[in-house]
Amino acid sequence: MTPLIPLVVAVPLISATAIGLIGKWLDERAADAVGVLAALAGAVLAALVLARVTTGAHPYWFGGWRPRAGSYPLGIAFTPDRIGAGFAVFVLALLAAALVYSWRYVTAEHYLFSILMLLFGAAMAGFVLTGDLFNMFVFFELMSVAAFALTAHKIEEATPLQGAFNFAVSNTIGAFLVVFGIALLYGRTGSLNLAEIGSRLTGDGKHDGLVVAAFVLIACGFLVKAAIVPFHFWLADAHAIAPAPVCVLFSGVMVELGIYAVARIYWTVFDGVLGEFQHPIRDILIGVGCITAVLGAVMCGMQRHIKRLLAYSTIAHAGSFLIGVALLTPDGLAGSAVYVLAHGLAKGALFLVGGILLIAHEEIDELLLQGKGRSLPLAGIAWFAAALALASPPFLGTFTGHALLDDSASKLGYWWLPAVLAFATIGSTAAILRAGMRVFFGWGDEDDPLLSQEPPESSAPHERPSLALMQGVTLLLAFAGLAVGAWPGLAANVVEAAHQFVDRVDYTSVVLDHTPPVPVPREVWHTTTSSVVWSVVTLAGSLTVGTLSLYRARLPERVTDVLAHVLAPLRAAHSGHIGDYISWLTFGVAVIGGLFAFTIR
Amino acid sequence: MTYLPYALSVWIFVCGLYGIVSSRNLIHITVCVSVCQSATYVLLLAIGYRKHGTAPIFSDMPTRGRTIVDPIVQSLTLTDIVVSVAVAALLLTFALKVFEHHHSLDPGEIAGLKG
Amino acid sequence: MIPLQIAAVAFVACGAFVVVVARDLVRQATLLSIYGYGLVVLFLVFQAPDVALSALVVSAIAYPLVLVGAIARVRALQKRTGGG
Amino acid sequence: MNRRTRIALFALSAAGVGALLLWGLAGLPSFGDYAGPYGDLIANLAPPQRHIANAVTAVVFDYRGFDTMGEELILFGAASAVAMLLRETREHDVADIVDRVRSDATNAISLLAALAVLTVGLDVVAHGLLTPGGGFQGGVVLAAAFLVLFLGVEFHVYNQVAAPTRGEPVEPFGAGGYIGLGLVSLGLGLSFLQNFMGIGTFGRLTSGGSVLLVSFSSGIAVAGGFMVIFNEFLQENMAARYGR
Repeated sequence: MTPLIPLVVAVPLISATAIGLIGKWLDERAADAVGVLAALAGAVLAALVLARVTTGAHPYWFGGWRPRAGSYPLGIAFTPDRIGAGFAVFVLALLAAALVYSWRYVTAEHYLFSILMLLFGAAMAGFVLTGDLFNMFVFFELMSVAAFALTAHKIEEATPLQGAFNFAVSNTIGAFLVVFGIALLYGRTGSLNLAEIGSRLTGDGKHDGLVVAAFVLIACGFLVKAAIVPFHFWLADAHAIAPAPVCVLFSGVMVELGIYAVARIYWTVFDGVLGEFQHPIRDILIGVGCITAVLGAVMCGMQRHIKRLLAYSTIAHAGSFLIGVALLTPDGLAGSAVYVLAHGLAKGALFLVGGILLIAHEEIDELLLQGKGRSLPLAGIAWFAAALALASPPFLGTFTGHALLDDSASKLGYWWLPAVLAFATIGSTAAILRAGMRVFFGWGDEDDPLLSQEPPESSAPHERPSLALMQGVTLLLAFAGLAVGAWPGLAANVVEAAHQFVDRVDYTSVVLDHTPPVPVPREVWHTTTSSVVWSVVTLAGSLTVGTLSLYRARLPERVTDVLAHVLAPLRAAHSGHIGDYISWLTFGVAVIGGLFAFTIR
Repeated sequence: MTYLPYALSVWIFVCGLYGIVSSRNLIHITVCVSVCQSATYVLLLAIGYRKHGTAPIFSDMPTRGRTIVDPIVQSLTLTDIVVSVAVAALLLTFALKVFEHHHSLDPGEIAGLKG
Repeated sequence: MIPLQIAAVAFVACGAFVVVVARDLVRQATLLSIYGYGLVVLFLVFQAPDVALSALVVSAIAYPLVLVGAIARVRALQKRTGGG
Repeated sequence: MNRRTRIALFALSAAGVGALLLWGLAGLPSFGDYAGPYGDLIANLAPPQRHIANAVTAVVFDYRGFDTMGEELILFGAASAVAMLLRETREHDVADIVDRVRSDATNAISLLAALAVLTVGLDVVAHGLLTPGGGFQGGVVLAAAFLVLFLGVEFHVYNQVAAPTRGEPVEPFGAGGYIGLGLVSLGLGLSFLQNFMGIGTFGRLTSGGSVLLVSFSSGIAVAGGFMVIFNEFLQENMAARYGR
C-alpha cells in the first residue's frame, strides 16, 4: 500500500519530464498519449490509495524520515485521507478528460502544453495529499506557475494577455500572505508538520495576535485562489482567455483547492487553539461566502462573453463551497465536497461546450452566436444537461451537496442560508440557461441592454480538431455531473469521510504516534422534505428567470436605466486594472483581519 | 527585545504592494512583486536567527555548546528565491506579449476585460 | 543587534522604497540589483551564507538578464512602431 | 477607480494589513531568541546521521528533499512556459543569425572566461555539501557561463549550445533524474527519496550518499532551466534587433 502514495504524484511528474526530454523529437500524438496515460495512471493510483484509507489518514514519510512514535517529525509527510485522496482522484481524472479533449489541438510546441498540464495536475494532487505546511506552499506555487502559463497559452484566440498577468500577480501576492502565515507559525511552534503545529498550538493554548494573524493570512492567501470576494477579480479575466480544457481544471478543481486548503488548515492546525471561537469564525466566513455567492450570481447575469459568464458562475458556487466549510460541521464539509464533485463535472462540460463553439464558429459572444448552436446538437445536449445538474434538481446533479448544506445550516440555526444558496444557484444557472437557449435554440431578443459591452474577439486560424471526440468527452462530463446526485450511498460515505477529516485529535495521533485511526460510526443520511422543496424552487426559478431574461430588452426603458445605474459601480469595480485588484486584495485582508481581531480575544 | 527585522519585512511588503498599486508599467510591477517577495526572505531568516549564533555549517562533528542559527528557515528561503525568479520570468514574458499586442505596458490603457 | 545588522537593515529598508518608486525601467533594474546586494549583506549578517549566495546569483545574474532582456525587447518594438 | 482613489483605498487598507502583520509578529520571540526545536535537531543530527557538514544542504536535499523536487519542477514549469509563450508568436527563426564579435583577442578571452565561470559553477555545485552553495547557486552560474560565449564570441555559437534540441532537454533530464532517484529508492524497497548509498567519511566531497546525486541533478536542472529562460529572452532580442 505505502509505495502507492508517492507514485500518485511521481508518475505524472516524471512523465512530464520524460516528455520534456524527448518531446522535441516526439510525434505530437505520442506526447498527447503519454500525457493522457500518465494522468489516468495517476488517477488509478489515487483511487487505489482512496480504497485503502477508509479508516482515516495514512501518513507516508518521504526520505525514510518516519519519526519514532511521539518523537519530533524531521521530514515531510503525505497524509492522504478519504477527502484528500478522493480529491486527488477527481483532479487527475478531470486532467485526463481535459487532455483527451485537447487531443487534436494542433499548435507549435504542443508537447510543452502537455508538460504544463501534467505539472498542473500533479501539483494539485500533491497539494491535497500533503500533511506539511511548507510542502503545501511548494505545490501551491507549482500549480500556480503551470496555471499562469496555461492561461496565456492561446490555442483558440488571439486575446490580450493581461488576464494572465492579473491572475499571476494576484495569486503570487496571495502566496506571500501564506508564507507570512507559515513564518509566524514556524516562529511560534518550530514546526512545519500540520499535526505537530496543531498539537503544539493546542498545548500552548494561547490564542493571541500571532495565532489570529497566522490564521487570517493563510486563509486569505488560499481564498485568493478560491476567488472569494474581494479576492475574486482575477478569476473572470483568467477564464475569459484561458483555453477551454484549462478552464475545466481552473473552475472544476483549482478554485476549490483554495477552499479545501482553508478546511485542511483549520481542522488540523487551528481547531484546537481557536476551537472556543467557532461562533465568530463561522459567522465571518459565512458572511464572506454569502457576499461571494450573491455577487457572483449578479455578475453572471450581466455577461455575454460565455466563458466569462461561466467564470462568474464559478465565483457564485465558490461562495457556496466556502459556506459549507465555514459551517465548521462534518455535514457542511461533506456537503461542499459532494457539491464540488458535481459542480466540477458539470462546469467542466459547460466550458468544453464553450471551446467547441469557439472552434466551430470562431466566436464566444452570446449575442453573436444566437442560433448558431443549432448545428451542434450534441454540444447543446451537453450544455443543458450540465446546466440542469447545476440547477440542483431533485436527486440529480448538485442536489446532494445542496441538501447536506441546507440541513447542516438549518441545524445550526442559519435558517436563512438555504435561501442565499438558492439565490446564488438560480442567478448563475438562469444565466447559463439563457445563454444556452439563445445559442442553441435561437430564442430571445437580438439585444440586451443589461449585458456588458464586450469588444468582438479575433480568432487565430487553427487546424480543426476532431469535434466528435470533443463532444464525446463533453457529454460524458455533463452526464457524470448529473449522475453524482443519483449516486446512492455517496452522501453517507462522504459524511463519514468528513467526520474523519475534522477529527484533529485522531489525525494528530495517527501521524505522530502511529496509532491506528479510531473508526467513526457509520453514518446514515436521509433526504429531508425541505431540501426537496428547495431543490424544486431552484429548478423552477432557474428555468423561469432564464427564459424571462432572454427578453430583457422589452423591459420599459426606465426600469433598465435604473438597473443599469445600480449595477454600474459593480461593473466598474471589475476594471481589469491590476492596481485596483491589489488594492481590493489588501482591503479584503484588512477587513477580514480586523473582524477576526475584534471578535477573537 | 528587538523586533526591528520583523518590522523591516512588513515595511518591505507594504512598499512592494504600494509599488504595484501605483504603477503605470507592467515591467515595473514585476520588479515590485520581487521586492514584495524579498519581505518573506527577510522574515524567515529573521525568525531563525540566534544571538551570537553561527551559520549551521560544521567543519567537524557538532558540539553541544555551539549556538547555531536555524537551518530550516534558510532552506525554505532558498526555495522561496527560486519561486521568485520563476514567477518573475513568467511575468516578464506576459508583459512582452501584452506589449506586442497593445504597444503599451500601462495597466490603465490595456485593461480591455471589463465588467 | 550588532551595528552591522542595523546598518544592513537600514540600507534594505531604504532600498525597498527607492526601488518601488523609481519610474524609469532601466534605473529601476539597476536599483533592484543594488537592493539585491543589500539583501546579500543582510543575509550574511543573519548568518545565512547559503541564502546570501543564492541572492547574489539571482541579483547579479538572473534578474538583470531577464529584466534587461525584456526592457530591450520593448524598446526595440517601440522604435519599430515609432513610439507608443 | 482612478489612480488617486486606488491609492487612497490602498493606503487605508495597507495600514490595516500592516497593523495585522505587526500584531502577529509581536507574538514571536524577540529577534535572536528563536526557540523552536526543528532546526536544532537537524543541525545536531545531520553531521552524524548523514556525514553532511552543511546542515542547510542536508535539509534542502535530504530531510526536506521532497520540497526541493517541487522547486526544480517549478523552474521546469517556468522554463517550459517561457519557451511555449515566446515561441508561439516569434515570427522568424533566429538560428541563422551569427552576430560575431570581430576581435580575436575578445573571442579568446571570452572563451577562457566562459571556462572559468563554468569551473566556478561546477565548484559551487560540487561543494554544496560542505560549504555554502549547491545545485541552485551553481546552476545559475553554469547557465551564465554559456552566456559569456554570446557576449564575447558569437550568437551563433551560443545558439548552437542552447538550441531547443540541445539545451532544452537538460532541465527535464535533471528534474527527471531527481524524481528518478526517488523512484530508485522506492524500487529498492525504501521510502521515496531515501538515501540508498553509503554515506562516506565526514567532510569529504563524496560523503552524504545518494544526497550527492540528488544535489547534482538539481544543479543540472537549474542550469538547464536558466539556460532556456535566458536563451528565449535573448532570441526575442535578436529577432527584434535584426528587424524580424
